Formats: sequence, C-alpha cells, structure tokens
Amino acid sequence: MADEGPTQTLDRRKFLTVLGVTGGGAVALSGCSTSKVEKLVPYLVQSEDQVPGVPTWYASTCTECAGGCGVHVKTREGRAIKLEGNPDHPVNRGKLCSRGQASLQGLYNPGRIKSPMLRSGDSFAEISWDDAIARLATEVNKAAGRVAVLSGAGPGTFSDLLADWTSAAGGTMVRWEPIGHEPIRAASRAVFGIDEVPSHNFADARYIVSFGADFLDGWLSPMEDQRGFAASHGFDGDSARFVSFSPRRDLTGLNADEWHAVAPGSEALVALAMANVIGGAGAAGGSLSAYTPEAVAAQAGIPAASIVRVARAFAAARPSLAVAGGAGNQTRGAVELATAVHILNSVAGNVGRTVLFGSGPTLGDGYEGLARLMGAMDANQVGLLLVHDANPVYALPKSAGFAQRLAKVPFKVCTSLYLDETAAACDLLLPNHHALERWDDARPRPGVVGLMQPVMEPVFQTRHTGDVLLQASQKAGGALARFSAPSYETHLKDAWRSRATGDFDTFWIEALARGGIYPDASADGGSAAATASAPAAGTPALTAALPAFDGDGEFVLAPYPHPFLHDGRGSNRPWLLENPDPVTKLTWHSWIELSTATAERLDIRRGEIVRLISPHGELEAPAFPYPGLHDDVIAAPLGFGHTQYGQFAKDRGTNPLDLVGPPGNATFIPYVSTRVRLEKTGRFKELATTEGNPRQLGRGIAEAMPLDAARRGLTVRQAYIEAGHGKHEINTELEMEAIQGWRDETIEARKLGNYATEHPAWGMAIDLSRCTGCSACVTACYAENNIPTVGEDDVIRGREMTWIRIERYWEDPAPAAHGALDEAGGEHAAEGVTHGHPEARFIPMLCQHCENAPCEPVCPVYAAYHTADGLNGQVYNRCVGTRYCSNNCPYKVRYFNWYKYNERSWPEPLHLQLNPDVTVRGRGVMEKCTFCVQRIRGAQHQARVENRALRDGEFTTACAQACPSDAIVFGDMRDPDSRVAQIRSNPRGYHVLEDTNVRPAVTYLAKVLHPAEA
Amino acid sequence: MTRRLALFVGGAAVAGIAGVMAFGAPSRAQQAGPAVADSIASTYLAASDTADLRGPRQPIFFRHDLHAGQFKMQCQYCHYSVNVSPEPGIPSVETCMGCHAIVAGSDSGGRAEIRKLRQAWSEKKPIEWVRVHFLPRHVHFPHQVHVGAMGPNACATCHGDVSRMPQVFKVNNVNNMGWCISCHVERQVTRDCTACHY
Amino acid sequence: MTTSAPELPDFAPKLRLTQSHADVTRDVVATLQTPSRGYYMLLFGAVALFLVGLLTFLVLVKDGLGHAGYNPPVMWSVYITTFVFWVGIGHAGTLISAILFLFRSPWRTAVYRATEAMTVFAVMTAGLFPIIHIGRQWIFYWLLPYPNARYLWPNFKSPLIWDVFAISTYLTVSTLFLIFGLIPDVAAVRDRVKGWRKFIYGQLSLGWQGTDTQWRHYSRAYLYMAALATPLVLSVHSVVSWDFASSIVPGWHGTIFAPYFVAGAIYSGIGMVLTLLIPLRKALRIEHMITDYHFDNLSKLTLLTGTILFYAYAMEYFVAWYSGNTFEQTTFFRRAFGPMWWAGWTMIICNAFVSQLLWFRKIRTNLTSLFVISIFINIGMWFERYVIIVSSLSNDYVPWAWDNMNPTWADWGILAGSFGWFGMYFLLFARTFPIVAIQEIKEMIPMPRRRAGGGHH
Amino acid sequence: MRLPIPKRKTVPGVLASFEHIDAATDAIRDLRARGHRDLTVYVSHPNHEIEDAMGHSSSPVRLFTLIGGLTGCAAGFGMTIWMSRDWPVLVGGKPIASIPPYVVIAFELTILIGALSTLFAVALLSLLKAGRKIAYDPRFSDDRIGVFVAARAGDAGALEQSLRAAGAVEVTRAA
Repeated sequence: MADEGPTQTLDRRKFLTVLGVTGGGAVALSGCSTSKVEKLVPYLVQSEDQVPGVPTWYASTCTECAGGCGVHVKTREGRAIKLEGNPDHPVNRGKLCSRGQASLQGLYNPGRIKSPMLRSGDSFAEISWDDAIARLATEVNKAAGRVAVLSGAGPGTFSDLLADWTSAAGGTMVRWEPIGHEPIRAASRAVFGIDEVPSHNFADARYIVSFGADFLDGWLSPMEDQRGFAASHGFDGDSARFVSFSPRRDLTGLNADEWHAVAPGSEALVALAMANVIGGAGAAGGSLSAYTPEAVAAQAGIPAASIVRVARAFAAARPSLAVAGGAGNQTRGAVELATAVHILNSVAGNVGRTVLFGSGPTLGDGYEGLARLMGAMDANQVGLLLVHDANPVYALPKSAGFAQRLAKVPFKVCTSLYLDETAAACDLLLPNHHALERWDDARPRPGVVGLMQPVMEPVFQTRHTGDVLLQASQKAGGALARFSAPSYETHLKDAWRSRATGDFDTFWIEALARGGIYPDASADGGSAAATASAPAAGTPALTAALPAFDGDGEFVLAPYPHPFLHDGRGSNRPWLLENPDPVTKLTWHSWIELSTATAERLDIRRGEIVRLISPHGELEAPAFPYPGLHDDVIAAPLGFGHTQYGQFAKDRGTNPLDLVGPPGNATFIPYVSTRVRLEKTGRFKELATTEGNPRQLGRGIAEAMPLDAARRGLTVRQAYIEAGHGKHEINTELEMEAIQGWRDETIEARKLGNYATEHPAWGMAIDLSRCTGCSACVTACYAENNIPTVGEDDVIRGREMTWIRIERYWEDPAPAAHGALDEAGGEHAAEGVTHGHPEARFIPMLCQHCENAPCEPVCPVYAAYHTADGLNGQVYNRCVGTRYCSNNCPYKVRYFNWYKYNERSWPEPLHLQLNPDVTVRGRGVMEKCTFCVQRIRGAQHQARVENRALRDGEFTTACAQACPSDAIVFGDMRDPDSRVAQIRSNPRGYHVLEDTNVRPAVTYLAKVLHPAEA
Repeated sequence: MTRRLALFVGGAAVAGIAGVMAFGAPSRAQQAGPAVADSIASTYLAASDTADLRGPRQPIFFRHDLHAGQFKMQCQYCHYSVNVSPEPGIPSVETCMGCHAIVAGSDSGGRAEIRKLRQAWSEKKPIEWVRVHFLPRHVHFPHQVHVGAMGPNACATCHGDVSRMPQVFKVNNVNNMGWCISCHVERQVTRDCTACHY
Repeated sequence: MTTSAPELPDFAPKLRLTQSHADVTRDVVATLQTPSRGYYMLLFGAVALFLVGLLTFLVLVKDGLGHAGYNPPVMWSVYITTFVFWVGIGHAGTLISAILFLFRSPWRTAVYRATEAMTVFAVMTAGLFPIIHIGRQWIFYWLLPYPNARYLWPNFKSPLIWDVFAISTYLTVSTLFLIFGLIPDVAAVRDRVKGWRKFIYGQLSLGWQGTDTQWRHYSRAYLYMAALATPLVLSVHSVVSWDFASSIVPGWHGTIFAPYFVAGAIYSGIGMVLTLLIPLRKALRIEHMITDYHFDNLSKLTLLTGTILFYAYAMEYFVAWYSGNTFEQTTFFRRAFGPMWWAGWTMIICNAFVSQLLWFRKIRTNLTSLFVISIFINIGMWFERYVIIVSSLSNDYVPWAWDNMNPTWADWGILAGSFGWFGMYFLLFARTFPIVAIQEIKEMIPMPRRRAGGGHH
Repeated sequence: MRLPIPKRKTVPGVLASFEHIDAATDAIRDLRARGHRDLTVYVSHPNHEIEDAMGHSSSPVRLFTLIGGLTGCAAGFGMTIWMSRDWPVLVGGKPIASIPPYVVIAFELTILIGALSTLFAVALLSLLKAGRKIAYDPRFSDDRIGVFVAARAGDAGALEQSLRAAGAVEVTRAA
C-alpha cells in the first residue's frame, strides 16, 4: 500500500482502458451466474504504475474546503475508488473528514454536466468544445473590458492565472467563499492590524473557550483543529477543559465539558466580561470596565458566577484558547464578537502561543467584494460574467437579490461541474474537470502548497478551465494573446519552476509524489507553522451590544452550516445525505430545531411540520425539539432546498436562507439577523432518523468516569463504586468461575482443522475521550466496503446499512461528574457541569466480533461463523437470509438487504467508485462490519509474497485510518507489542454489555468527564 | 389380495434405499479431466479451423500451443502480474507488438492473425478476448499466493496444459467451489470461508 | 332363531350411539355426496385468498422482503408469527388422535379424523413460512443436509435446523397417521360407490379387505404410531419454542417456553377445532355423531390449557421482576405499557381471561357462545406470537437501536394466503374422505347377537 | 415396477357371511376345533371377539418399531457429529461437535424412522398372504362378518352344511 510517485504523463494514460477482469464490481451477488460471456479488455499500452488487481496510490490535495488537506487517492484499474489522508501532510496528518472522502462522489456524480452546453431558450443544448471555446472568445471580445469573474476563494496557480486573464481581458475578478469568516479578519485588522484569519493551536491549549466557533463541524481547518482538540481534550494522563458559550449546541458544543446557552448575540459581552475579570493586563483593559459580569450576565441570561469562574480558570490555564465566530452565530455583531475574543486572547496572553498569525488561511475578498460586483451588475457595467467554483444563486440569501442582478448580465459563463442553481441561470456551460481529473495546485496557507494531478481519465467530456482559458485567449487574441502556454499543465509547471531547488524534473516528481511542498509534519500535536508572530493588541473602539435583528417574530432564526453538506455543496452526495447529522441524527431531509422547553410550551411534537415566517419569506419543515438550544432561538441547517444540483439534491427540503434578510452594507453575511414567527400546520412527517432511544437506561453502553478517577487509574467499575453507584451486575463471582471453567473446556473442544493452529486475534480499541462523533469513520466505511445508501424511505424504516454507526446518548449529568463546589456558594453544583443540560455521549458502534458471538450458532448454514483469526465472518454467498443472527445480536450491528440495493444505490457512473476487493451484496443477504477483512487478507497475501510476517500498523481498517481524532486503533491482540494490545490494557477499558459474556474484540476506553473547576 | 399394498410397500422401500444411498455416497466434486483433449502435432492451423477446436473462439486465433509450447515462452512473460497480484494480467497489445512488430508469421494462417493484431495496434483499439476461466464475483482468488505456494507448474493445476492447446478451453470446472476445496483438503491448507469470500 | 338388541356401553347415551353399523356406514358415506352451493362458495373464497397470498409471494421474490413491514431491529414479524400460529394449530389434532387414543377416551372417535386432517393441513401451511420469510427463497434447500459439491453441511447447532427436522418429521408422521387411519374407511367407501370413483377409492384403499391378518397387524401398528406421535407432538412445539428460548433476546430467553408453547399450541389448536367443527357438523348433517358431549369435552381441554397459559403469562412477568434483570424488566414493561400495549392486552384478554368463561357449563354447551370464544382464541393466539416476537425484538439490549414496526400489505397478503391455502385443503378433504372414522365408531357399537347378553366385556 | 408377488391363483373354498358376532365366533371356534387351519375372517372394524376366536398371537410389528427407532437415534447422532467434524466450523465459541443440540435431531429421527418402519412392517407382514385370491363380499366392510374356509371340492358340501347350522345367513362356494 506504499505511495508510488506517478511517473507517466497524461498522454500515456490516455491509452489506458479499464481492465475487465475486476472492473465494475457492481454485479449482483448472484450464486453462480458466470455463464454469460465476459470480455477481457487488456491495456493497449501497459503503464508501469498500473498493475491489475493492485491499487495504485496518487498524492493529491482536497478541494472540498479551504483547509487544503493532503490526500492519497487509491486507484484500481484506472479508477479512483477511495480517498485517504496523506500521512506526511502537516494539515491533516493522514486523516480525512466525511466531506473530503465524499469528493469521490463528486467525481462520479450523476449530476455532472457531461459536455459543454449552450443555452437555447429555457434549456441547454450540447455543443462541441471547439464551438464552446470560440463562443467564449467572441463573447469576451464583445464584452470588451466589461468582463467580470466570480471565483471561489481557493488561492493557487489557477486563481492567479484567472486573475491575470481577467485583468488582461480588462475586467474585474472577485474571490468569494460563502462562509468566509470575514468578521474574524475585520477583527484582526481592528485589534492587531493584520488582515488575516489566524490559525489556532488547539493541541497545546490547556483550557478552551468557544463562543460559537464550530471548529468540530468544519470551521477554519477542520482536520487540523479536530486533531488538535482531540490531542488536548482527549484523556492522556490529563485533559484540557472545554467551555462553550453559544445559543445553539452544535457538534462542537456537544463535546464541551460545560455549555452555557447565552442569548443570541450576547457572546461578545460574555467574552469582554471574561477579559474584564481577568483584568486589564491587555492595553484594552481600561475600556473593559463597562462589561462587568453582573451586567453581562443579565443580558446573556447566564449566572455571573459562571462567567467569573470560567474567566479565572481561563486565565490560570496557560496557554488557553478562546475562539469565536462560526456562521451559526454570525449576527450583525459578529465583528464585535471576534474583536472581543481577540482581546480576551491577548489579555490571557494566548496570541502567538495558541492563536497564530502568519499561518492562517487567506479567504478571498469576502462578501464586500461580491457586493461590489453585484453593484456593478446592477449598474449594467458587466457585459460578461464568468462564474468559477461558486454558486451564489443558492448560497446567498434570496433577499440579497443576486439572481435578479445576474439576469441583467448579457452573457454569463459557468464552469461548474454540476448543473447548480447558478449554472442553470447562465448561458454557456464549460464544465471543468474534477479535482481528481485535473492538474492544479492550492495554497491553503503560507508554507503549504498542495499539488493536484489527474489520477484517472476524465469521466465525462469535460475540460480543464485552465486549458479553456488558454485556448480561448489564443482565439480572442488582443491583450489575451500573451497567454500562450500550450496547456495548463505546462503553465502550472512553469509557475512551479521558481520553487524548484536543483533539477526541476526530480523536484517535480518528488512534489507530485508528496502531493505538494510543505514542512514535514512534526511528531508532536502542534499544528500550524511555528513561524507565527505575537503581535501586540491595539486599542479598538469597543461598542459591543446586543445586535439588532430584522422582523418582529418571537424567535431568532439561526441557520447553521450542516457538518456534511456545509453551505449546500455537499447535498448531491448520497454518502453525506445518508450519514446522519452528528447532532440531530437526521438524514436526507431538512428540519428546524427548537428548544425542548419551547416545544413543550407550544405543544409541538417531533416531526410536526411548522411554518416559519419572516419579513423576507417563509418555509415549512418538520420540527425537531432539541435540548441544546436557547429558548428564543430556532435553528435550521443550511444545505437543503436546492432547486437544481442533480437528482440527489434537487427539491430536497427547504433552505433557511430564504428567510434571512439582506446583508445590507455589512461586509459579511449576517446569517443570524432575522426574527421569525412560527405557525403550526398540524401536519406531520416521519423523521428519517437513525436514533432509537437516546437514553442509556443505565445499561453502561457509553461509559464515562470523572477526571480525577481517570487520573488515579481507576477502572470504570471502581469509579462507579466510588461514586456510590454499585454497577448493575448480573453474573455473581460463582457464575463467573463456572463460566470460566466452561470456557476452558470448550476451548479445548474447538481445536480442530484450522482452529488447531496459532493465528492472530484481530481486535480494536476505541477511546471515547477522543471521539467527537464527527462520523468520518462512517463515510470511510461506506467508501471502503461498498455500502449502499438506502434512501429516505428506508431510513425511516430503520434500514440504513451503516456498518459502523455513531450512537449519541443523552445523559443527565451524573453526580460523579460534578466537581467540588466553588466559592460562589455551590452555584454550579446546582447547574451541573453541562449547566443543567444533558451531557452528550458519542460511541461508535460496530460489529464487536465477539469470541462467543450469539449470532453465529443460530445461523442454519454457517454463513455467520468464527474465523481462526478471531473475526466474526459473514459469508454473503452462503447466507439464505433467515435474519436470526440479527435478532440474536445484542449490539444490533447486522444489516439486511431488504431490496436490490446493489442495483439502485449507485446510478451511473457512481458505480465506478465501488471497491473491487469487496463483494457487492445482493438482495436478501445479511451484511456487517468485517474488520475490513479484505485489507487483512490483502496484507497477508503481500506478506506471503514477500515471505515475511505481518507488521503491526502495516495496515488498518478504513474507520481507524480515517478517524481525525485518532480514537480508533486496530491490530493483533495476541501480539503484546501491538498498539491495540497496549491500549486494551488501559484501566479505562471496558466492553459494552460485558455481562452477556460474549467477549467482544472491541474494547472501549471510557470517556473522561472534566469537572467544573473549584 | 393385497397387491396394491405390495406396490405401496415397494415404493416406500425403493425410496428408502435411494435415500440411504444418497447419504452413504456423497458425490465429490468431479476431478480434473484429461489435461488436453485435442492437442495438434502440426503447427499448421488456420483461423477457419478454430471452430472445430474446443474452447471459445477468440477475436484473434492466438496459439498458446505455439507460444507456450513450441517457443517455450514463460507464462509470466505475458501474464505479467501473476506473481505480484491477485490478477494474472492480460498482455497489453504493446507486449504482443514487442515481437510482432518484427515477427510476421510463418504460414498464411498465422500471418492473417498477426495482421489483425497490427491493425488493432495502429487503430489504438484493445483486443477484446473472450474470457475462458472466471469465478463468481463473490470469490477472491489471489493468483500471486497460489503461484508462490505451488511452484513451477502451478498454472497447469487449474488451467491444464495450456502449452498443448491451440485454443484455450476450460479443462477444470474451476468456478465450482468443490474444485477449490478438494485441492485445499488434499494439501491440508486453510478451508476458512473468508480466505476467498469477502 | 331370535335376534336380541345389542347391549350398549355406558357412555353410549352421551354419544347417542343408537345406530346400527349399517346406519353408520350410510350416514358417513352420505357426507361424500355432491356438495351444496355454499360449499363451492367457501371453496372459491379459499382459493381466492390463496391466490392473493401467491401473488404477494411472487412480488417478494421479485423485489425482496422490503415490501413487508420489517423495521430493524424487528427482523422477524408477521411471517414467523403466522408460522408458529399454524404449527400450534396442528397440535390439537395429534393430541386428540394420538394421546386421547392412548387414554382410550371414547369421545375422541367421532372428531379425531377431522382434527387430524386439520393437523396435516395446518402443518403443511406452516411448512411454507420458513421458505417465504427468508431473504433468498430460491435456496431454502441449503437448510437440508444433502451431499453437495461445496462439501458443506448445515449447522445442527442452529434451532432453525432443529425446526427443519421437527416440522418435516411432524408433517410426515401425522400425514402417515392420517392416511393409515383412513385405509379401512376408504375401503368401506370403495364398496359403496360405483364407476370411476370405485376405481379411485379402490386404489387408495391399498387392497384393504379387513381380513383378520390385516386387522391383527393394523391395530398393533396403529397403537405404536400413536405411541410415537405422542412424544412427537409434545416435542415439535418445544423445538419451535427453542427458536426463541435458545436466543439471548430478552423476552425470548426463558426456560418456561417449551411447556408454555405446547400448552398454547394445544389451546389454539382446539380453538381452531371448535371453529371448524361447529359449522361442519351442521353442513354434513352429522349432529348425531358429533354431539354436545364432544364439545363439552373439547371445552374442558380448552379451559385446562387456557389456564396453563394464564399461569405462564403471570410467571413470565414474575420472573422478569424477580430476576432483577433490567433488560427483561424493560421488555416486559414495554410489552404491557409500551407502544405495542394494545397487542399485549389483546393477547392476555383473549387467552387468559376469555378461556376462563368456560368454567360455566352453560357456555360450554352453547355452541354459539363456544364458536365466538373459539374465534377469540384464534385471534388471541396469533397475537400472542406477534407480541412475543415483535415486542421483544423492538427493544432489546442497545437502546439506540430500538424501533417499532407496522405490518404492510405484504404481511397481510401472506397471512390471508395462508388461511386460503389451509381452507382449500380442508374443504376438499371434507368432501373426498370420511370426515368421521367409520371403523372406530363401529368398534364402539356392539354387533347384534343371537343370544342376549354374553358380551365379552 | 415388478414386485416379487407370486402369481395369484384363486383358492377353492366356502365363504360364509354372518350378521351376529357370537354366531361368527362360535363358527370360527368350531371350524378350528375340526382342524381347519386355513381360515380368513372379514370384519369391518377391529374386533376383539374375533381375534380371540382366531387365537392369533400378538403381531410382530413392535419389533420393527423398536429397531427403526434405535436406528433413527443412532443415525441422528452419527450424522450430526460426523458432519460437523467433516468441515470444522467454530460458532459462538461452542465445541465443534456439541452433543446437547444434536439430541434434538437424534430424537426427531428416532420418531421418523420408527414410524416409517412400523408402517413398513404392516405392509410387509400383510404381503405374506398376498399371494392368493380369496373370495370377498363388499358387505363385509359394512355390517357383515365373513368367514372363508379353504376346502377341496369334496369337503365343500359338508362345510356349507355346518356353517349354515352355525348361523351363517349366506353361504357361497368359491372354486
């Protein structure tokens, strides 16, 4: 599985034809239907790096968000079949989030534009690339200097080329990212005089306070931040404390040790109050005096004592880290909030230690630029608009009126891969290559340049926009004639020559092999480049007050970016739609959240369809009463309600942006700026949720123990007993002895055939103190194991096929979790660590590969059985589908093919993503987690060919590979030196449902509850 | 009097015996047939004759009996990935052209076939061979491991003596699980289901 | 020479054994005459229902089981429910024909043929369900231990394989038992009819003539068959109960299951017997052969088994509480007060409580009330299985996986089809073969004698 | 399918039919006392008095039942244990060949083969007399009792006389 540097050129690869031997794989699991004639299609030219049956890995860069993670693309027979993180890359260290992995479904998306198209009336007509480019050239000339370009923010060689090209064409270019964090940059300007979004070092922070920064839902640099957070907050002898102040408790909030539901918009005040408490160490100290905890507490609606307590602890812990500003609470006061937090950080002396300037992402021109462009469009100053890598028609609030202005532009060109809302409104569609099909690079941050290369033949008749521009330039002539590079590839190489040290070709090959150039990832948890300076804070004018909201509705509407769909760009990928939202566990459709108290008050039940009305529009969606929400707030996810964007996204749910007021003259989009009224419709919708009963009922499934107990190395059971809760017990000592005796006997009676000899014993360990519930493992499993997406209707009937699922339980804060009383008179003993709100426990649940698996003996045909190396094998082609195994599985981790999912889940060309090493299960058979047996066998075969023993960590399961928090470890339990064997001996280790004596191969390490400091 | 009764009994008896026999003698998977049926002494064969030969007719009448038999070429020369990959690998047209850019064939029949090959090369069209041996999709057969474990004449074990086949045909019922199992039992190697099924 | 009236046994008046042998033959053979329009309408209805089931099945085979209301974790529902229901129905027949034969209970003779037929057809129906409910119906035969090229054998540790053996054995034995008992009667019919029917019955009678030799072996063999069928009938539903009891699902994992299920089976079986016989005796005009006395006895059996069920229900709840096992407790609490409370209470009321009405003689002997009760029993026993299966599965160990299911058209379609399939066979049988055992009734009616008295008993 | 049934020749003799059970039994006893061994009695239902009169020993069927049952039991255990060891597959951490669950299979086969061999026995034993064609009357399956005595033409007359005297309501001669 080593990473091979690609050595052949694109024209070599042009001759590659997919080899029929293992091609597709999307064939129903049909007993022995091998009678049909099959063709063997060999390569015409054998390329060195394509061996049939053996994966080839290419290094590339993820373009799904601004993070710029390095990825390794696994290809088989010339098809990309999986994306994994690049272990050497400093940003993500070999990890990859759900969105990054799902870019594969962007590549093979049925909704892609298959060839250039020209508007004819209300529809589009396919045209040839030559005509398309000729047309572009003439239109550019016609527009004569009134050309405008709206492009995504991602900086890189292409972006530069585009900028050049635009200015040469005498036009203006705007780089815009829908969720662009402009407020933070504004604040940086105000406080430090630096126009930059800082990067954050969560790993070193000992105390983290978030004011609505959704850094675990994909904020600035998702993988980096999550990895850092896991490093500091996960228990490893000690763990950092994490407090969250925000109206809504998003996935980040659910991972907080303490959450305060502050009034929307009052976060800035709380931050300033904290700074005030810490004391005017910072230059801004003087102007803080207005913000006393008491005064702020009243406005924010939280106890003053809590502010004081948190502030003191925040100051005491060095370094600490305060973060603010996610789209989910981006009010009109967002800049003030970011400013306040900058001040708080500088007051606590975190700038330069955990808040790092000089290494943050650069995020384009922000909404300001877009607003300017819109003004120009309005004033008919734009003759030709080229939209690249942006979908403003969908991503902006309707009230911003982009669509109307777009209509005023005489000729509109779009290079989108998919027929999205913006593309649908354009005249000429020049579909770009997908990132995995094209040459490109990206500069997510100073010091890191990611390189992209075509890992396979383009799926459709698309063309690299770079090539399109160059060719159009030649046709257009004039000022554009100077763009004379024969192809974008050469242009890119030329652009890189400056970076080359020594011989360019070797440098280039190496860069391709590494997927770019970047500082080597250091071993420690530290993230960003250490070159960060510690600028002194200036004295900004502090005018923080509760921001204004349009409308007179009862509730403040808080649209927030969906962890997977983000601003809606993920909505055309079945993986992301079916993978439940980590917080609500809802799939496939939109919803609105209101606090449980509000729901009770208005007698609104789960799934009841309600109507939200704002001055700017109205929408209907099913209600989801959610305990983690401020009573005055209604939250709704972005990403749904597409009117275009392919079969999966189109007409799915509603878009809260329809209700949001226009940004006006704001320099950013104040998503949380509108009040809404709520009306009941009396109609209901069955929610497509994967949640059964969210309470553990004291069954000890997702266990936890207080920090001090963990520090003293207590086991879960001991911690319980200490806290005065005898753990519920079924087996007495005597019974345990009897069971042991019985076990010894049976083990002897098993030694027959394969079972007589020594084998590895595969096992897994999952650290719940690191798991944030981000669900990247789930997507990885879907990708690795050809798991079908069953769709909304079947999810409603609980038929989702998630081999690994993240269970999210609500726990009332256990007394054991309370810390000692603090000086404020036991104020927080009453409020509990989670401020009286239920504590969330995430636990990944997958097949436990029990030694005494109850599912095995009940199978009449041995389809479920135990392998000699400790796996709980499931033989699809032997399974007759009695489903008894599932009934008898205490963990309920077996999944049944109710329909011919194998025929309907991968509409062309999505089936090209299938992993040829894994059988695609047909209708009527049971399936489940196999511990990625195909990887185990693959590694064993490789070892045999090389005539050596397997090495620990030589391979791992897809979930463990992907986990950004590094919470999952897989390996041979029988090898005492293996990582998994060591982790399993951790005192926090326990087995779910241990009392059933099924002896699982999966060990969980109990979550660690960080008590409120005294 | 009770003739019908007798018939009834007879029926029952026969059925019973049949049943007993069924249990007594489990039918094992059929063993490998004669390795080669029609091997031909003369190298003189025209494409027109292929219809009479065993095995499916191929787009190009490629003579394993000449290449592997007479010229003693190693299987791995064409099936290049057989000892590194689960897939044996089908030679790219480039590989064929490696020789046939020069070698034009000794007899008219051969020349005709080689002309087809060269045409395919110039048209940049891969050749669509008709598949002879294949397993169901839910079976994974790692060639590299078997070749490694079974030594020089590993190939012949399943594919028969290809070097004497003018046109390749299926000698053994390799897509029958019994074929695999009987061999694994003989050699006392694993019979674990997930060795092949996953 | 003088002919004295034959001396009647003491239970004769209850059984109204007043006819002569000739009368018996005549009356029974009379039931085989051309049937009425009502019969044909019933038959048509049954066939129609069967076709509904067949159609549903074909859809399931085409698209997959998804059409049924399965909702994980509820992986078994209506089909297995109906399977157990029909197996249970079967038991009354064998009980009456075999066990009561060993007990020499006189009232069995008139009813046992009908009940035994019911048994065979019920088990035939049940036998379809293991095939219907599996995911890949076309390879159901993989459950049988037959020599194959894969060298594979089934897993005899699996309760489902026990089922395969138990059900097929039960079907074979009870079918042979029925046929065996029929032989002399078929011979009797053969000697009463003409033409092609004579030929058919002739073949079926296997050359029976009632010679002393034949009777000598016959009656012995019949005794042993009964002796074998008795443990069999008790075992079959025990094995079926172990499908559940040998799992670890809370609510299934109970040692009480075997006796509990057997009692329930007999209870439901007799319920079905009542449902069938009450109209049948009228339709076939054999009221003088199947009398109040029979129904009284059947009701007493019902009362007994119903009471055993009552005890079993109570005991389940007691054990759940007493065990202190939180999983069991949750399951049984939700069984009564969870989302499926209505089903739970249907089962308890229909089985435990309704059966208690039979303490009253008036109700026992009033056929209308008896018929109504029998309907309640059928419904109650179907729901018992539904509750045990669905409610237990819907909430077991991991709360996150809990979910409930609602049956769909596909479930109801198959259920209806099973009734059609059963009714079809039963109706055809009732018109083709003596539904009352001629020879055994005759056995109880002494033959005329020349000398008065001198009976041998 | 040809079964080893000998060519069936009609047996000469006298067929008497009775209405009264006691008459029939008396006649049978009388005939046996006078040395007639080859009697065939027809009756429509199992009748103890006739059995007593004929003085049959109890049927050997039970032997078949016993042997069948034991065979079944052995077959059950044999099959299950052999099959699970033929391809050892480990399930649920239980022994490869685990007796308790196999008891069920053994039991079922005991019953099955036991029952089959019982019926087989009946058929087989009845076959022993299948070789001869003996006169019959349909009324025997209704309410008459038939007694057939094999006899050479010479003795037939005397027999008819005695049977009538014994109370036969009808006597015919079969040749």
